[in-house]
Amino acid sequence: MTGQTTGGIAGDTTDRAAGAADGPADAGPLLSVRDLSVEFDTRHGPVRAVRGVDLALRSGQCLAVVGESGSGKSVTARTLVGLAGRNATVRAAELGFEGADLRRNGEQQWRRLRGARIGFVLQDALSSLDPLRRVGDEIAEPLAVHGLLNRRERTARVVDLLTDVGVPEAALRARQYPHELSGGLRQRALIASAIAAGPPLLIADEPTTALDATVQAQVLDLLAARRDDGAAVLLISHDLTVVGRMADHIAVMYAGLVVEEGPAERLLNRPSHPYTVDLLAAAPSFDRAARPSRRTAGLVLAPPADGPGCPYSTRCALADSRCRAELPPLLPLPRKGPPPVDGAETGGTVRCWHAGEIPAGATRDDGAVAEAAPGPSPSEGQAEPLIDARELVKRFRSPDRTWRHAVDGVSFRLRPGEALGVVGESGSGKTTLAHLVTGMLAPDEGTVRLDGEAWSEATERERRPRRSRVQTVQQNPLESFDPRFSVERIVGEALGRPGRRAAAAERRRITELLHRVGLDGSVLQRRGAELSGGQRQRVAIARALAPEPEVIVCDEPVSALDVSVQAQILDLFASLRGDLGVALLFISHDLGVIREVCDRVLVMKDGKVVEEGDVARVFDAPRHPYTQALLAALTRTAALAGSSRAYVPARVALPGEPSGTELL
Amino acid sequence: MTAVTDTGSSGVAPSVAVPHRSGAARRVLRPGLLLASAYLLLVVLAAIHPDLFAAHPNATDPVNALQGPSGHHVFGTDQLGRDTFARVVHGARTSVAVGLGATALAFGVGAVWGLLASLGGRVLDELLMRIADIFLAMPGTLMALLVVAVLGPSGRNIAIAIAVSLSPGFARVTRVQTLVVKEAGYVRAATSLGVRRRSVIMRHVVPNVLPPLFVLATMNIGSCMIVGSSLSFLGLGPQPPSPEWGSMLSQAREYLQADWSLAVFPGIAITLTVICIGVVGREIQVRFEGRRP
Amino acid sequence: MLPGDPARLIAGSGTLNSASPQVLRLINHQYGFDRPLIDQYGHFLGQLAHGRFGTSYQLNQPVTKVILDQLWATVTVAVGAAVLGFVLALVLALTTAGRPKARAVSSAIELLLVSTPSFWVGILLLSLFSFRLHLFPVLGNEGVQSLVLPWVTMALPIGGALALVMREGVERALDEPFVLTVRARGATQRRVLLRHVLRHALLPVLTLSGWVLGQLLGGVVVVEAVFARAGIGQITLTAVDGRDFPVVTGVVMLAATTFVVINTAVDLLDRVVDPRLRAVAR
Amino acid sequence: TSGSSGGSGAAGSGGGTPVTGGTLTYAVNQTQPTLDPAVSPADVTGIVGLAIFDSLVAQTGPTTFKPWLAERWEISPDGKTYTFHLRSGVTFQDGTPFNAAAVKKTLDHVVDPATKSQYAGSLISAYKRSTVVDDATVKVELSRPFTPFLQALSTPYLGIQSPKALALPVSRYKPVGTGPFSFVSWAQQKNIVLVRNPHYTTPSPGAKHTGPAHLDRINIDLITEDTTRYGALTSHQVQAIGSVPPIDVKPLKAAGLQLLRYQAPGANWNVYFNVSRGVTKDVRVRQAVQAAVDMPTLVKSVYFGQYEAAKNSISPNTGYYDTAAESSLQGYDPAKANRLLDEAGWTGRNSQGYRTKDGKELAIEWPYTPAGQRNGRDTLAEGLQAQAKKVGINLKRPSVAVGTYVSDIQKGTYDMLDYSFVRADPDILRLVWGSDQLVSKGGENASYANSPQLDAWLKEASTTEDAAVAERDYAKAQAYVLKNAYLIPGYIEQTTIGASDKLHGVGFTPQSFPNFYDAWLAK
Ligand SMILES: Nc1ncnc2c1ncn2[C@@H]1O[C@H](COP(=O)(O)OP(=O)(O)OP(=O)(O)O)[C@@H](O)[C@H]1O
Ligand SMILES: Nc1ncnc2c1ncn2[C@@H]1O[C@H](COP(=O)(O)OP(=O)(O)OP(=O)(O)O)[C@@H](O)[C@H]1O
Ligand SMILES: [Mg+2]
Ligand SMILES: [Mg+2]
Repeated sequence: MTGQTTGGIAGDTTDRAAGAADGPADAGPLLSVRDLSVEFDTRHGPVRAVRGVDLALRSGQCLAVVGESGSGKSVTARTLVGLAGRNATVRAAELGFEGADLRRNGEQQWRRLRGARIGFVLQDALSSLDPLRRVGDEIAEPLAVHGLLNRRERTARVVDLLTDVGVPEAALRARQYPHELSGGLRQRALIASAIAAGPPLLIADEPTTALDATVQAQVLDLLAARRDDGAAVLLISHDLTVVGRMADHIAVMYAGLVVEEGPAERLLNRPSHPYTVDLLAAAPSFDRAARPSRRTAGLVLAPPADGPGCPYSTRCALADSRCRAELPPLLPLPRKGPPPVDGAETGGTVRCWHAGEIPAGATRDDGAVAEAAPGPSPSEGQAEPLIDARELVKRFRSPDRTWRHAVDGVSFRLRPGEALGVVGESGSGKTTLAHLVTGMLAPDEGTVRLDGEAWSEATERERRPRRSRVQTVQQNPLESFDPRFSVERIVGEALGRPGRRAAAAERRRITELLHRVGLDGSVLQRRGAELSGGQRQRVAIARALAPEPEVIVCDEPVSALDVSVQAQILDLFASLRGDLGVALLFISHDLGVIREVCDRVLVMKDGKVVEEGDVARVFDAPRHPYTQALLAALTRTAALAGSSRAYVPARVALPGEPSGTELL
Repeated sequence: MTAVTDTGSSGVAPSVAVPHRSGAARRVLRPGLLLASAYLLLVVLAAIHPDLFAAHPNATDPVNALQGPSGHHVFGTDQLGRDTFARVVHGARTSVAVGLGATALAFGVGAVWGLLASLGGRVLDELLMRIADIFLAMPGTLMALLVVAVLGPSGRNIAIAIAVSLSPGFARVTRVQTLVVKEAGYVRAATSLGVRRRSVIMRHVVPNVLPPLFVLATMNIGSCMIVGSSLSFLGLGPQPPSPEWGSMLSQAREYLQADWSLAVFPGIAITLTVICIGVVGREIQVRFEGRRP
Repeated sequence: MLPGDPARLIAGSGTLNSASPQVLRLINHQYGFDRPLIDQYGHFLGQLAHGRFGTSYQLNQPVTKVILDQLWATVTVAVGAAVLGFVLALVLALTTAGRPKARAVSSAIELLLVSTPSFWVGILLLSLFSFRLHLFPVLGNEGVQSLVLPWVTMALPIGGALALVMREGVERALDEPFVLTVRARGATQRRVLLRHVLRHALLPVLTLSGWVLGQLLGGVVVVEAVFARAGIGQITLTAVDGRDFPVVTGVVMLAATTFVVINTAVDLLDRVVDPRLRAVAR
Repeated sequence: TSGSSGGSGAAGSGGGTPVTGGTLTYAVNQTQPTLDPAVSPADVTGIVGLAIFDSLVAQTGPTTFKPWLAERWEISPDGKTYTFHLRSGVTFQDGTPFNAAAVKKTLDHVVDPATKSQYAGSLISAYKRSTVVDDATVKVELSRPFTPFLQALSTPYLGIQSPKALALPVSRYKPVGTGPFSFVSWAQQKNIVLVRNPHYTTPSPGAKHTGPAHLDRINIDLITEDTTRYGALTSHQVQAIGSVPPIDVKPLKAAGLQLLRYQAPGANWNVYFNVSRGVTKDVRVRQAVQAAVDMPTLVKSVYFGQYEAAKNSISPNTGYYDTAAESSLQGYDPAKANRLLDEAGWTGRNSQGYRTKDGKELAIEWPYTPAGQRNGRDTLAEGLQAQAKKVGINLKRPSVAVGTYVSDIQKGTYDMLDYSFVRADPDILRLVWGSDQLVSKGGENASYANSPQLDAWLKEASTTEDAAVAERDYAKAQAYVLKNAYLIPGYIEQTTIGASDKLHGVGFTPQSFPNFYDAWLAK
């Protein structure tokens, strides 16, 4: 399959890549980065996004970059294609690709690389397509830019590419405009565009966040096939399952630094840096409904340290005065402690004064931690439904002039304190359903009632006073921020005090909200475009919390968050439900997250609800073939990871629990 | 050392310290902004109190007509021996009033007009846009004639007349921009926050619609000053001999062969004013948008 | 209509009074000025509805013929100038967008162009290129040679204005997230600008076409006078000078029709340029 | 006593022998509604008409006429019947023979209401009928004695047209005469093309040569913009231009080009007081205004010394111009102006420094219509305003639309008015001052002069056959209006033509039209 994809387009690429794959020891790395740092100049002083990153990647290999949200992963990736940004200052001791020194690149050399030699999937799938051009033209652009294929061939190729990335009705989709596509479709279009010219290096920044398990598996297969064909893949992901499945090597970033690096198996199973340990521990597991919990309301992650010391020292249980005073260098992993279980699990570097003290192959915690109640599970009929959606139908017109049902007869009820999950195929109408519930779209048929009163049928004027009761976290948070607004104003507006500068009281409240979602004051004055993907998502969540709503409609609220932050956010949702009786309509592709957060779940396909019921029931005993397929795909991914890469998300306990959290 | 290229993408520097770029850029910008503000201040002063700078704009001295700039007459004299400098200074009031007044009025009326059309439902939209078409189709001078016929000739009415003929242009631009902006995610987001419609419009729609209007306004100020003069010529405004930049400029045409300075100084006055308003306006706009200058 | 006795206006343009009373009476009758005003107006509308604009008082020819005879000359000037102005704006806006220094210089020049009366531009161009350098002739409506200077004269202010608006749009679009992806595909700056960003900047520019048309109408009057060209502008001047109402009306109707046609076209084009506008229920 | 120049005031250094051939491109600043000289009043019609048409008689001096197409003529004793004996063997450019019928047809055409003549008709308002006596004799009857008749006939507006051409429908009108050039084409708003008439036999009495004209072709191009027209000449794209702005005269000469000029006859550009109404009814006020302004200096300054300040109401080129009358004009004397105003009771002053009487400001309304303000007159007026202000007079210049202007004039609701009236006949004085010529009655008397004494002199002068009587009467009239301050004399209108140094032999008719019959272009 991948052979077709690249064959004939960049033959020499494949050859060279294959050669590299044959003798990885002889050939130098395809990509080598040493001491890369990136600084942004903002109106409120410089932001040091990347502070000395080292990376190396060989053809035919996959390097995964994981790390804290906002740790500089995306910035690093953008820098590798020379697009750090207008206000960025980039420095590096070495920046080599295919033997050439990228530091000397002029705009022209960069251009020759981009798209042709380096394919790049940006994190912002939802706003990365030109809204005024057809999707097909966008996908074909690398081919056009680099003069590959003529116009007619390109059109045919676009359909192939879209099919490869799992887009049904590819020809039709190619003729649509981005705003007519669902998030997952846009993301796949973006991937198709990045691989169109068969580049020997593919950088994929969170490429599967908006994809359901089945499609995700398909896309990962595609990436794996590209890798097996000799292309190098730089994968940025917070999804450790994905990382575990794909990566040969993993680099862990924290606060602009690579804190640990090494072969995937070793790193996943025997993490050496306290942050890595924490990260792995926080991973949600589909198998277990609840993660080992720090589910205590008000517990949030401390921000990285500002000073000269180790940035993780603020959270680290092992931190001592040296950690706080002096930044540890990146050193080869000491071979202390008990010998590895198998020889492969060695190697790598770590940036920690205490690296040797971490017990290798730390204790696996097999569900020893008490399972926290998944929020109050209100029994049917006990409370009046807060949201009552009946037979909702929404149609859109497609380019072939036919009407298509995005939502087709969906009904559900949501009671106070309840969490209803919505899972389903990408493009199955989840976002549309969310829009119908929040009243941003009017249903073509059916009604939504809020607390017994007309909602979808009410006029906007009638809805407005009740708007604060229903809040939403949109799938594309960036789009939902006024480009002129700072974070302070964005959140401030939701407080009903939209002044340019908030009054002290408001500002305190805003800061508090941001803290709850794990952001510190440094983002207050930044605009949406200056935030990392995960930061945006959390700002959107903070905004949704601001008016103290009764219902929150969350459309992929944690898709861009690394697992540790994700855990914090999920805890937050749980406490909202438990303490305040907030109801959640929770859309996610991550079945683990759904399982953790929700009581009940709707499974959607083609606009219809194909299965509905208690989370446990549906996930443990799926009835509908689609649900079964979905779960099978998940299991397959996990199994793959488990077998070939020997990774099962592990719970690692550090000496001196509670691990890595501090009370704020 | 090109850590940053103009194309918006960033090159990569070797491990060498890179000077702060925007700091430098800011330093480059400052004097321009200062000069522009200073000039505008002078113009405003001249408009309020011209006698501060020069007196007797209408004192004729036919014997010394059309003298080029000299120590005695810094800007030279015109066809009747009047001091060009005094006339330029005294011309500021009418010119600025007409240029700024008409533009501001057209801006305001046009923006409201366009907003109403794009936000007020289909019937209103059709109605308002057809009216705009009719207005646009009427030759500007005819329009002005009508307005002045109704209101009587005066500087203020010139401004109104020009504004009337300009506002449909503003209305159309506003309308289209609004149509795009009102579908933007952030507008929906604000709506779903329960922000009042008026606040959504004032906070999100209007500010995002404004920038092209600002540009349109800046560029209109100059043309208003000129149009104002041709209306004066038609007898629809301040009459000669009261000085006014636009008519000074058009009168100078007759003396092209004899004395260039006659056209040069009022011309410079107009252009400088427009450019300075452009510079200061842009700064304000950028601040307002929270963008990097 | 302007005050004053129409017949007198038609007959008298020489000195104070020169037409004899019989002539005045005849004119009054021929143009129906002796009938009640309401009658006259009704008649006029009736004629208009039938596409008859009547006969020029001055030229003794049907207004339609008078206008049609001159239309082509004016259209070539106006359309050429509009195209040139647009191209000029494109070049200025695209080459200077996002470069603070170039933009500052360029927008100063554009503002200068916009605020310079076109008669000045025309005269300066003529003096330099025709009188001094003998590159282009003053006389003669024929050939591209004689069109160059009029085109440039009219195009400069239009180009300046459009450039200002277009650059603003380009800069805003360059800030949008999708531009990063486009660059990541290896698109050249030119491609980014022409294929992607330009379209975003086109919307406000398109909306300005009504303004451009107004500029053109005003411009032809000046340009035709300065460059001694025949055309609608000259007819209009003569007609306005001589109170030739049927011709004035004809010209106004022509302008109005053009405005309506162009604005309608622009409304449609808007939706071609921005597919998101199609979704907006209109 | 008559002013300068008679016949065709030849201009252009006539050096060398005429060369035959070449195309003259002459740029004018004025267009015309139609080529028919019987209809259009435009100057350019006169110029074109002069090339295409010959007239019955030729004016050779302010008051002298010579035969042209008419060999001779008789005037009946009552002055009401003119009998013209025509030349024979003359043909029109279209081959039609020239005869009495053609003359009758032309004159009838001029006065036919259907022609809608805007000027020519008014020149012969006394015309009653023509009778063809025989092929070579035509008798013209007038409704009243009318001495300006011959002068009128001598203008190109009454050039004799081919009856065949006149018989065509109006829409297909082509000017066809017996003149030295025949009409080829006319592009409205653009140009008129004429070619030499090879069969030309009837040059006017003042002509320098006989037979066909020297030039092959004349293009009369329309260039309305002064600067462009001037530039077209200096860059040799045209050989001659009309209406050279005074400011361009010096550079034009400096560029080695010729300036041909001819002072127009008739009423100068003057500022007339409305003598029968408002504050200007008071002669002291009128005299005060006269004394307050320094017209000669202003004229010199505004027109760069190119226009001559007038010292009389009419131009020296007009018949019976009286130099002695010039002394009746008082000069610039602000002190006297102040004294006169004090005497007249305008002793108060208001906040703006204008004089008042019984709380009323001394304001003088001088309306204008922008379209009429060519040629620096607005500047001149601004100068007058400034000077008047110095003695406390508020010269107000409301700008009004043409329509309002015309009706204002007819109602006489103004205090001052400015205009000029070119006419090569002393009868102009009667047209301007005669009480039977009030503008309200369709005449040209815009100052509403209504003096029985003036009327008597002017009437006698226009009807008498005795030149001495006429001279005496006209002189008295000229002095009277100056002494009584009926007007402020302005400047003498002139035709100014800029021409290439290659152009020779251009003449001027007494009406100040350029005549290209004798013109030739050096190689
Ligand atoms: N244009 C910019 N201007 C200023 N700061 C920026 C800009 N872009 C990114 N940053 C900041 O740089 C830091 C690193 O951002 P980056 O996008 O690389 O994070 P990330 O690791 O990709 O996080 P996530 O997983 O949330 O996407 C963040 O703190 C972010 O706010
Ligand atoms: N404005 C629109 N015009 C046309 N079609 C649309 C429009 N909005 C959505 N659709 C279509 O409706 C279907 C459902 O879209 P929706 O965004 O609800 O999917 P989703 O379930 O949220 O998918 P994802 O998980 O990928 O975000 C898709 O096929 C999409 O292409
Ligand atoms: Mg990121
Ligand atoms: Mg979605």
